[in-house]
Amino acid sequence: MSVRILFLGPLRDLAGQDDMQVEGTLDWDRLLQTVSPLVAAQLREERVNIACKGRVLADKTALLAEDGDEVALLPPVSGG
Amino acid sequence: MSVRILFLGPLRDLAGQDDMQVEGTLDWDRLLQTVSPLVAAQLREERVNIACKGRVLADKTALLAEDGDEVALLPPVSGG
Amino acid sequence: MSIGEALAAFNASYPDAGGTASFVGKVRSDNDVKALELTHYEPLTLPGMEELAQAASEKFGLAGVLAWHRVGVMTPGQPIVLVAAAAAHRREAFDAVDFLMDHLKSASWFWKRERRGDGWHWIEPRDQDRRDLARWK
Amino acid sequence: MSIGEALAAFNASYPDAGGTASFVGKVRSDNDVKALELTHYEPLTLPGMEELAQAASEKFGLAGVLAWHRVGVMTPGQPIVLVAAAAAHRREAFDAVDFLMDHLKSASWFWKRERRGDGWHWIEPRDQDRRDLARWK
Repeated sequence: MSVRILFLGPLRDLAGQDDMQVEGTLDWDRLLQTVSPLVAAQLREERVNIACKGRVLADKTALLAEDGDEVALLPPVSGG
Repeated sequence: MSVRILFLGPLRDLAGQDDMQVEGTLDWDRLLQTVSPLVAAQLREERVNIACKGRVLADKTALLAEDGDEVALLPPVSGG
Repeated sequence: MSIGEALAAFNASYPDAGGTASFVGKVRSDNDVKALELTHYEPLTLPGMEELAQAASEKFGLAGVLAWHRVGVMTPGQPIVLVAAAAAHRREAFDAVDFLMDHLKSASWFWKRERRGDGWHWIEPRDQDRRDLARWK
Repeated sequence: MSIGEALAAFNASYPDAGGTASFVGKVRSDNDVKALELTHYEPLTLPGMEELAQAASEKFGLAGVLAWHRVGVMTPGQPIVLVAAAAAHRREAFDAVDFLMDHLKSASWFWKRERRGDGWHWIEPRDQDRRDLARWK
């Protein structure tokens, strides 16, 4: 069991992968160090959201994911 | 051949008939004398239109129908 | 042809349009309505609808437009009117359907009456219908 | 189930509603677009659409609401999205479809990219889409 980080939409291209796994507790600072600098720069932008366990975080810097949790990195959306 | 006067929508109820035929030239004054007083009162209202030969008259008092023409009396519409 | 078939065929006719908006109006059963009768005057009604469709097409730059209106006696739940507009973007398609319906409701050659428990009653456009129509002038 | 069948079934489900408005959005072929890919994140996307449909239903007093959105790769002319709203009067049905589309376009969990002659390009909402969305706030 580990934390699964998912790269959605354009962040997938930027990360060069669909997802990655990290062991143990994942907080905001560790997330920024775990992903590539390009992705980290995107995460710092207000328009990029983070979901943990299927819920969008009101304050993404309060991220606290444990083993078994899924963390989704959500760039600006576009549908229809 | 005669002029056919058609009563549309609620004017049909007011006239008590779908249509009537009159011989010879039909102008505005003769129309008002030909139909019942109740229908004539409606015709004088601005919101009631008259069509002759499939065209709505811009000035209904300029009506001039000849034998063979169809005159339609058009109360306010409601569709959809 | 059913409404579903008509809309499917309409959609298929304009594959390059970005979107199709549509509206189906039906007889409602409120106010104890048992039946609705729509009458028309064909020499004016059909050319009027053709002009209306043409006006909508030009005003909103449509790829295609559909306007159907039934006449005769209909019962609650049955369709009365179907309009559809295909355009590059949704705004034009929405506005065209809105425009078409406003004009069919209160500026096309139809007369409507409904049968309630106490007999037939002629229906005139509501004030809201008149205000809706006035938006386009 | 095709779009025509879905709309026919939807209409039949709400016989007492006065009208049904709908919108079908399709892949356009302008800007040399060869294909469109829509991706989603199901744990958010599906609940988000359900909340959106519920919000529309309450806001506009709908009898029924339908919101479909495809994911995957689509080619020009193919449908992407279908929304429909059944209401007592046409205004509420129109506004609900408008509301649903504005939110699906720029406030739902979808990501869109298009393939042109020179490869894939991610698409963000247009300024017009953002202004449309802001109308509801």
